Amino acid sequence: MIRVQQENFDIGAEIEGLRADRTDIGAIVSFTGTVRDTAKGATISTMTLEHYPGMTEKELERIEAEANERWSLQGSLIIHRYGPMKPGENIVLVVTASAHRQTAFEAAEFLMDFLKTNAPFWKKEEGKDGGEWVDARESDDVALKRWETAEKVAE
Amino acid sequence: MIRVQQENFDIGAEIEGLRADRTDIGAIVSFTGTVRDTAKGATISTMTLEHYPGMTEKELERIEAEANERWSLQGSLIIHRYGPMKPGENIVLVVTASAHRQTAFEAAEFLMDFLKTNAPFWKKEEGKDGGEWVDARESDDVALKRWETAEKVAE
Amino acid sequence: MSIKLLYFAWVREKTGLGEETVDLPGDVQTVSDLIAWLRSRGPEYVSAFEQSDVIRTALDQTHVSHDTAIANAREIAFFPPVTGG
Amino acid sequence: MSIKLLYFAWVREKTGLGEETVDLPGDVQTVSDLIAWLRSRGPEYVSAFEQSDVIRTALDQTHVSHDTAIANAREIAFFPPVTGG
Repeated sequence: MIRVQQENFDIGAEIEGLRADRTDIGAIVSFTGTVRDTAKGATISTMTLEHYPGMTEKELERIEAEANERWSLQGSLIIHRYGPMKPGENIVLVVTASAHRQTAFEAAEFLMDFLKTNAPFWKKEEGKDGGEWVDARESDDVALKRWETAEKVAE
Repeated sequence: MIRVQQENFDIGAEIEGLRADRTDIGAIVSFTGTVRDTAKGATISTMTLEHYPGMTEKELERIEAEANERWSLQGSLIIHRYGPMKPGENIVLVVTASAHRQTAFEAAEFLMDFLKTNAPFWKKEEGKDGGEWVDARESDDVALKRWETAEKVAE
Repeated sequence: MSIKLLYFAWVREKTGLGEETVDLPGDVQTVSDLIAWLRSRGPEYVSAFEQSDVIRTALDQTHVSHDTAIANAREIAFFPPVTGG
Repeated sequence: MSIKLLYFAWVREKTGLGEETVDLPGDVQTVSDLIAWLRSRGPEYVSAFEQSDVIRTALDQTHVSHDTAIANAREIAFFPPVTGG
């Protein structure tokens, strides 16, 4: 399941929703991305996320489908917010549920690595010296590369 | 922080407690291990976790300290339950908070890999054919090995 | 051929537009051709597409490279490398 | 030397005891010596320590190998490979 929304989300409620009444799950991994109050030494007062409505949903669905092809998951969830946010607030949530922990961990990392490099979101950080668009991190491209040769994980 | 307890825990509340009022966190990873209703094809009605009071706490503290030496974490938490549990219930929770996602993911996996092979807990699965102690999984020893050569991650 | 163009993040700020609908000249076949044509339209486009190699493109909401043929696309978006998550 | 012995999981079920305090003979120097001595104490110990290589040991709540000297340990625990998490 994927959701793109302006409002905040409740991590605990989302996890409980995904696992509700299931007894075949052995491992649940959640990743939450949050707004940090500093960037390159400068203090950030607001982080604004712009996105591409329509394409965002398509990309997140594609990435989620790809993860479910590669791994045997009992459930998966991606929520990504847009609009202005304050330091400490949630930006993104990824949850994966599987029979075994390695599967849940790998799938969550895969979802984040692909989301970081493919989902059409752009961050602008605002501080006392005005706003600045965040540069893409080279380490995110490196993180993506490790999945290129990865085979589907056996259960 | 570590806790060993019989009662259940609330994943969302634990995550919120760890991050409370912090604005220097960029990534929070949680791992929850839960009771599955089947093992080797047999249906499980109850899973009972025995542990070694005193040593359990020492081992979890040692493992958590080791993770905090290897990675720069803004926070970490391990909660492990003992006693009888039903399928679908929580067994263990690990939460890590860091500035960057790779750090939080790696530290959470490290904590789980070490906990799985070092923390003195033993699972007994009970079904209609009586109870059986769970065998240690070879894959857990393999998972542990990858940390042997791992250097401290640069920030 | 009439087509919808979308601009995001600093590409949007530099062009001064979120979106526009344009009629493409017949010799604009690929994304690269389109970028070259856009740059001929004024200084704000020159500025937005100055470093065209860092600009990412989506054709009908799918990531494509600059040598992709536009063909019958209905919308084309230009934006910097994404930075969500 | 008086020492507390603890047994967990199926080691506990096989010995029939969670813990006991014993006086060790002077020639019991290492964990291996202790296991050999325990096996001489009755069929329930023979059964519990039958495959002594799978038995894990903690000396004063720290994992140790079977060739470790007992020295002045106050408690020694025997258990199968752990299966928590």
